[in-house]
Order: sequence, then structure tokens, then C-alpha cells
Amino acid sequence: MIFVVSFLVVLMLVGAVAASIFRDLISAVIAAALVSLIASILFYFLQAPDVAMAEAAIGAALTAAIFIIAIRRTKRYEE
Amino acid sequence: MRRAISIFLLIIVTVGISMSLAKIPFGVPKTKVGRHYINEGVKETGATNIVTSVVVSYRGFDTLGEVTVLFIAAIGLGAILSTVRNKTVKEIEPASLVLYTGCRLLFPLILIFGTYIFIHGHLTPGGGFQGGAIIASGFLLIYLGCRERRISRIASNLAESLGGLIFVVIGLLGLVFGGYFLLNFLPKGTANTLFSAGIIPIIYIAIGFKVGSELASIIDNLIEES
Amino acid sequence: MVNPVLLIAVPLGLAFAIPLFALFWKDAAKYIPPAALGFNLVVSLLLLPKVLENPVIVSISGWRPPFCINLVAGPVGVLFSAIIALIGLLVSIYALDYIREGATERYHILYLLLLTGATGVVLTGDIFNLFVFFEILCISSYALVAYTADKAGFESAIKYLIQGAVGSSLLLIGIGLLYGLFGTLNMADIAQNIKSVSPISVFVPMALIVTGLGVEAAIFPLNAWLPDAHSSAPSSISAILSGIAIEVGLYAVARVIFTIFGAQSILPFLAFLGILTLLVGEMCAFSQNNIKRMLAYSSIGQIGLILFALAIATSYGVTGGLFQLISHTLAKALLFLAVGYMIYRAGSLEISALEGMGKKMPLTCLAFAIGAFSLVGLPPFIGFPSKFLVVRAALATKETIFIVLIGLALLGTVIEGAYFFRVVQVLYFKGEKPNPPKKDAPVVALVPMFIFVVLIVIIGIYPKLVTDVLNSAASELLNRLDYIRSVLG
Amino acid sequence: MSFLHSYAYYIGAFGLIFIGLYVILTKHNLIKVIIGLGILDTGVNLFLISVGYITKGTAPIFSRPGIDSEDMVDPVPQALVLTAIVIGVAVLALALSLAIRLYQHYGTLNLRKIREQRW
Repeated sequence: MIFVVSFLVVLMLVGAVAASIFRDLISAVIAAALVSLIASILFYFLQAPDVAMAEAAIGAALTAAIFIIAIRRTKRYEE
Repeated sequence: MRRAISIFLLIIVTVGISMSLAKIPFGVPKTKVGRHYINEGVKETGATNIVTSVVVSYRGFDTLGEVTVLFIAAIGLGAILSTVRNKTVKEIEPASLVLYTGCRLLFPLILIFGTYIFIHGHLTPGGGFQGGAIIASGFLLIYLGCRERRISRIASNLAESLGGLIFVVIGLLGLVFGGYFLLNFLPKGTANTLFSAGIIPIIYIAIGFKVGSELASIIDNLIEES
Repeated sequence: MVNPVLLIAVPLGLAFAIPLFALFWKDAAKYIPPAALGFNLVVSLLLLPKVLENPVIVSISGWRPPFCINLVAGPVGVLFSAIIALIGLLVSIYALDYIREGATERYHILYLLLLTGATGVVLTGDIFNLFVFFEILCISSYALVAYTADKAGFESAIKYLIQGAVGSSLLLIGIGLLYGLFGTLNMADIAQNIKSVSPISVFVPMALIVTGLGVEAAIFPLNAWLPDAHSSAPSSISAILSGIAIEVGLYAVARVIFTIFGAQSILPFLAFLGILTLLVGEMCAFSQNNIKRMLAYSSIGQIGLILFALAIATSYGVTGGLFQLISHTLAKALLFLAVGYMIYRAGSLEISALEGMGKKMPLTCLAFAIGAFSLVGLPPFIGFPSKFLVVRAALATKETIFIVLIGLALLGTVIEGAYFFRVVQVLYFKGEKPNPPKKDAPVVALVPMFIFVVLIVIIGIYPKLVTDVLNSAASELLNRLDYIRSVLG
Repeated sequence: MSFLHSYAYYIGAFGLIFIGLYVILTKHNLIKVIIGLGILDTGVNLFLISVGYITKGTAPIFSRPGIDSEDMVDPVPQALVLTAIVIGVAVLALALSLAIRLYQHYGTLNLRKIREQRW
């Protein structure tokens, strides 16, 4: 169990770093959504199903969607 | 240079926080308020999901503030983006038939699922926020799949206003009947049945509609072609 | 028995109802905020005599604290809510004519919610609830700063938003640490147990919370957003941001430091920060050519003085700080309202463009001059007794550091006088045209300004009107044991 | 091993907070900064939830009879985080709408180039 958790934490941090490195903002948003998704799995492990649900629905899905809509109306690549 | 300074600052912050974390060990019970909610929650509010009873009843005032925050975001977003709406009807490429039909088939199912989530908020995990977000994602699907469809702005405004008003009015009714704002003045019923927990399901349904319509109108405002 | 929860619930309900009313009656959005704030003013004034004897503690949802959220309507809370309602009412009357373009209905909703958030912050007795109301206040001001819909508005709004969001994240981390340490979120309950943990582990949450709140309170290193946001918002919003938002931030800082943490040891540091804020603000204000930026920097200076006075932490000091806070609120709101129509007529924000306004808009300029004189601290206006009280409090401590710092504060006042007199001189004694056409601000805008002037003069001549309330407010802030006892019973 | 057991979640939470603040402080692209705000929010939420966890605890829901209430994790942080998530998404949406308007005015999202006003 603890190895699964550690692996997920590492993956989440890697996702966060990737979100900060990618020049392509769409990729960065996908990485940030991955962070949210893993966070919601961690919430489930921490016995918080309500929060896991909210994070998956709001944090991962809707936030990523509004980010992508906003990027579509602005510019895709960071200069 | 700027990078070095910010890393330095951040390290100070992190070290400071980890110093005080030493007093907050992981996995050890440390709360007195939460313990009270767990022991007395079902008896006092009639909701078997303690998180729901905390969100709607014990800390219901926070929740009122929270739906207000979302309301502000929806209104503010409308105010910020309002002047760009020059109705240039661009030729939108229609979605393929499969996508169109699929979205139209899925949409009612998603709505039912979201409704289920917030009606059962006091029994199972989930509630107004989660259900509302699921409903909003249904609308997102419609925007993406069936591009020419739009929700009626008046209907979404109506849902936002009515949801908020129901919350406040129920709170004020508690004040009238029992002298406390947001008092659970309805009978609690038997725990673990759908019709139990007094005002909690009613408030969660109001929140569900409000959150759903607010998130949908946020998406609607953002997606509007400029 | 009037319940303090009405102060929050009724405006909130009315704000939710505005879109509904607007379906039947187009102008409803315009008139609901004054009505709601008038209601709040009446309720606050009804509560005031009662809470001077005993604070009214109301629990939400009917359980006893600390197991539910409670409102603490003590002298401080009700005094602040009365000020918020008064300023809000007057500014919303002014906005009836001033706000004409853009999404006016949304403007009025956001405006009412901003003031409701501020009322919630000053009344609540629960630290996470304070965070939620603080977010209501902040998020609606982000949206309102961008209301002018020009480049500068969006830019300063995004600056404000990013700094504010980082600040509130730090605040939330601090609250999480406090919850981990004490297992409760009720402020009185935390205050009761604060001595049971070592001061070092309490210091980090305190630093995080004060930093988070300090962003909104515009304490020196954290106030980079303020001049931009205050100068590019519509003038009615600048009046509210300068007159209420930062004061509410300061209230939250004072409440956290005095009541929750009872931290005597960091007060000299805060006094020092206050004077630093004051000097930075006044120096920057002196070098501005843009009149609204000048007023914004002057707000920073005044906030510094108030922070200094509160950090003296004697009965005199806190009374003086609260008095200075009221005098700044009234004077600065008046100044922004007057400036709003002046720049509207002049078509420019530059001070030099206002030449000869004294003849074109005599009443508005008179209001501006009175506000400026009051802010500098000339008798017979409200600024004089308040500054006098602060100076007397600093001298009464007989500690060298406070006396040196108040000397620096007086230096700041001199700078303040210099730049305000320069503007007044431009208004009245520059400009060649002998008899320009007179076109004053509309009556709807002049009435609130007139009421501000009357308040400034009356309280200036007869400060006894407010000092009793201020004294008991100061004693509420200083006696944390009484606070704890009255909440937890 | 026991170190991981007691600190894995804290490390994750503060790692996210650290990365989020770093992105906000050093990046120049506005959308990137807003992504940083989102990561910061997630980190704070994870921290709050891990404060309320109890080793081998169960979710605070009496879904079937016979659950031992002694083992339940603290419901209060979960309620707080529900609030915090919604507030976070509200701020992000507002920030993105401002970014869209800034892009329409300036044609860029680079914060270094968007600088009309100075001290």
C-alpha cells in the first residue's frame, strides 16, 4: 500500500514539474490535470470519498476544460 | 537572479512549515470538534454522511459563503467578458453524426447521474457540489458535441437566483421557527432513508442546481466565440 | 431582539434576488443595494447600544460554540458593520448616476456582495468562516477593478488577483496548521488553548495568516497591487476599496494578533512596519502626477499610521488607531467620490488637467478640499482629533522607540500636507480663464458628498460622539479573556 | 519505510505547494502562472486532508450498521476542502477570463510585456 502511495506521490510531483516545464500550454494543462487526478486518488486513499469526487469532477475535469477553452482563445505556445 | 531569490524565499517558507509540522504528526487523531461530529452527528442531524452534515448543517454558513463565491465568479466573468460579444456568426464546422448523436444520448444520463449524486448527498459520498459539477460537465459535452446549442441565459440565471434564494430563505425560516439561522427545523426522520435529515437534502438540491447552472454559465461565457 | 445574522443574510438574499427582480423591473439592480445597505445601517445602529453593554453571540444552526459557526457582535464588529453600511449606502447612492456604461446590473450585484463579504469578516467568530468571507470580499473586488474594461483595468485586476490568491493560499495553510494543532476552528477556542503549545510552533501559522491577510491590508512589502488597482477601478469602487476593503483587512490582522494569538512580542515589529508603510506611501504619493494614484498611495500611508497606532496596544493606542481608521474611511471615500466627477469633466487623470476646477465645479472642489484638509489633520475636521489621539498615545507609552517612530510619522504628515496643498492650489489658484461655465456634479452625487462633509465636520468638532464606542471597541480588542469568556460561556 | 509511512502525503502536499509557488514567482506566461495557482490550490487541499487522517481509518459515513465510529477520520477538513476546491475553481475561472481580455488588448500573454503601469 505504502509503495503505491509513494509511487503516486512521485508521479504527481513529476506531473507538477512537467506542468511547469512544458512550453506547449495544452500539454502543461494536461499535466496539471494529471496532478489533480492523482490528488483525487490520494484523497480516496485518505478516506475522503466526497473530496475525491469533487476534486475529480471540478479539479481535474472542469478546470482542465476551462483552461483549454481559454488557451484556444489566446495562444498555445509560451514564448 | 529572480529565480535564486524565489527559491531562497520558498526554502525559508518550507523549512518554517516543516518545523511546525513536527507538532502535527500524520495519522494520529487530534481533533475535538470532529470527534463530536462523528459521535453526535447522526443523532443531531439525521444524515449518515457526516461530511454532509458538517458541510450543510454544522458549518452551513461556510457553504452559503462558498456558493456566493461561485455566484460572484459567474457574475464577474460575465461582467469581464460582456463587451466582447460581437455577434459575428462564424461558420462553425458541425460535429460528425456519431458524435452528435452520442452527446445527445449521453446528456440526459449525465443529468440523471448528477441529480442522483446530489439527492443522495446525505446518505452516500457526494452532494450538491459534486452533483452540480457533473451536471455542468454534461453541459460542457453538449457545447463540444452539438455546437449550435446554447443553454438559455434566462433559465440559468433563474436557477442561480432561485438556488441561492432557497438557501437563504430556509436559513431565515430556521431563524423564525427556532431562533437560529439555518436551524434544522424539519423532522429528522429515520437515518439512512432518502427522506431524512430535515433541511439537509433540500439545501443540497438547491446547491446542486445553483452550482450546476453557475459552472455551466461560466463555461458558456468562456466558450462564446469572439 | 435584532439578530446580527440578518446583517449578512438579508443583503446576501437580496443580491441573489437581483437577477430575478431584473426580469420584471429593469432598474431594480440600481435600487436594491441602497435599500439593503440602509437596512444594514438601521440594524447596526439598533444593535449598537445593546452590544456596548454585552456582546451578542449568535450561533448559526443552533448548536453551541465551538461546534458550530458563531457570530460575535461585539462593539468592534457592530462598529465596523455600521461604518461599512454607512459608506456603502452613500457610495451606492453616488453610483446611481455615476455607473452608466457596461454591465450595470452585474456591477450592482458585485458591489452588494463585496460589502456583504466585508460585513461577514467583521462579524464572524470562526477563522475558516473569516477566510470564506474574505474570499467573497477579494473575488468581488477583483471583478470590480476590471469593470472599466480598459487595458489598465484588466492589468491591475490580474495583478491583484494573483497576489490575492497567493495570499489566501498562505492563509489557508496557516488555518490548516492551526486546525492540526488545536483541533478546532473557533477563534475563542483557539485563543483559549494557544498557551498549551510552544510559542515556536504557533509562530509559523501566525506568520502565514498575517502574511495572507496582509496582502489585502496592504502592509508594506505586500502592497504592490494597491496603487494600480485603486487607480484603475471606477471611482466609486476606489472609494470602497480604499475606504473599506483595506480597513477590513487591517481589522482581520488586529483580530488575529490581539485575540487569537495574544502576541505581544511582535507588536514592535508591526509598529516599525507601519511606519515604513507610511513613509513609503507618502513619498510615492508625493511624486505622482496621476491624482487617483496619489490618493491610492496616500491610503497606503494612512494604513501605515493606523497599523502603528494599533501596534502600540495600549487603550489609548487602539482607540486612536480605530479613530484614525474612521477618519481615513470618511475622508478618503469623500476624496475619491469628488475626484470621480472631476476627472469625468476634465477627461484626464493628470493633476495638471484639473486647473481651474475650483471655479467650474465649486461644490465638488470644496468637498475635495475639506477631505484633503481632514486627511492632513487640520482642525476643525475629523482628522485632527484622530491624529492628535495617536500622537498622544505614542507619547504616553514613554518608550523611546514609539517616540522616535511617531516623529517619523509626523514627518510623513508634513509630506502629506505638501502634496495635498499642491492639488488644492492647482484646483483654486491656477488656470487663466476668468469665468468658465459652471457645471457641477449632479445632485445625486452631491448629496452623499454633502453627508460625508457634515459627518467629517461634526465629529471633528465634537469627537465625544464616537469616542465612547471606540473606547469599548478598544477594550474588546485588548481583553482577549473577556472575548473568550463571552463566546464559550 | 516508517518515514515514508508518516510523511509521504506531507511530502506530496508541500512538494505541490513549493512547485506552485515557484511557477507563480518565476514564470512570465500568464496562463502558466494560473496553472501554478491551480497546483498550489491542490497542494493546500491535500495538506488539509492529510491533517485529518487517522491511520487505518474509515470514511466518516455510516453507510451500514456496525461501523466503529472510533476509527473514522476527521470530517471537518473534508468539509473545508470541499469549500476550498470550489473557491479555487472560482478564482481560476476569473483569472482565465482576465487573461483572455488581456490577450485581446495586448496580443501577448507575456507578463513582462504587459506593463503599462509602474511604481
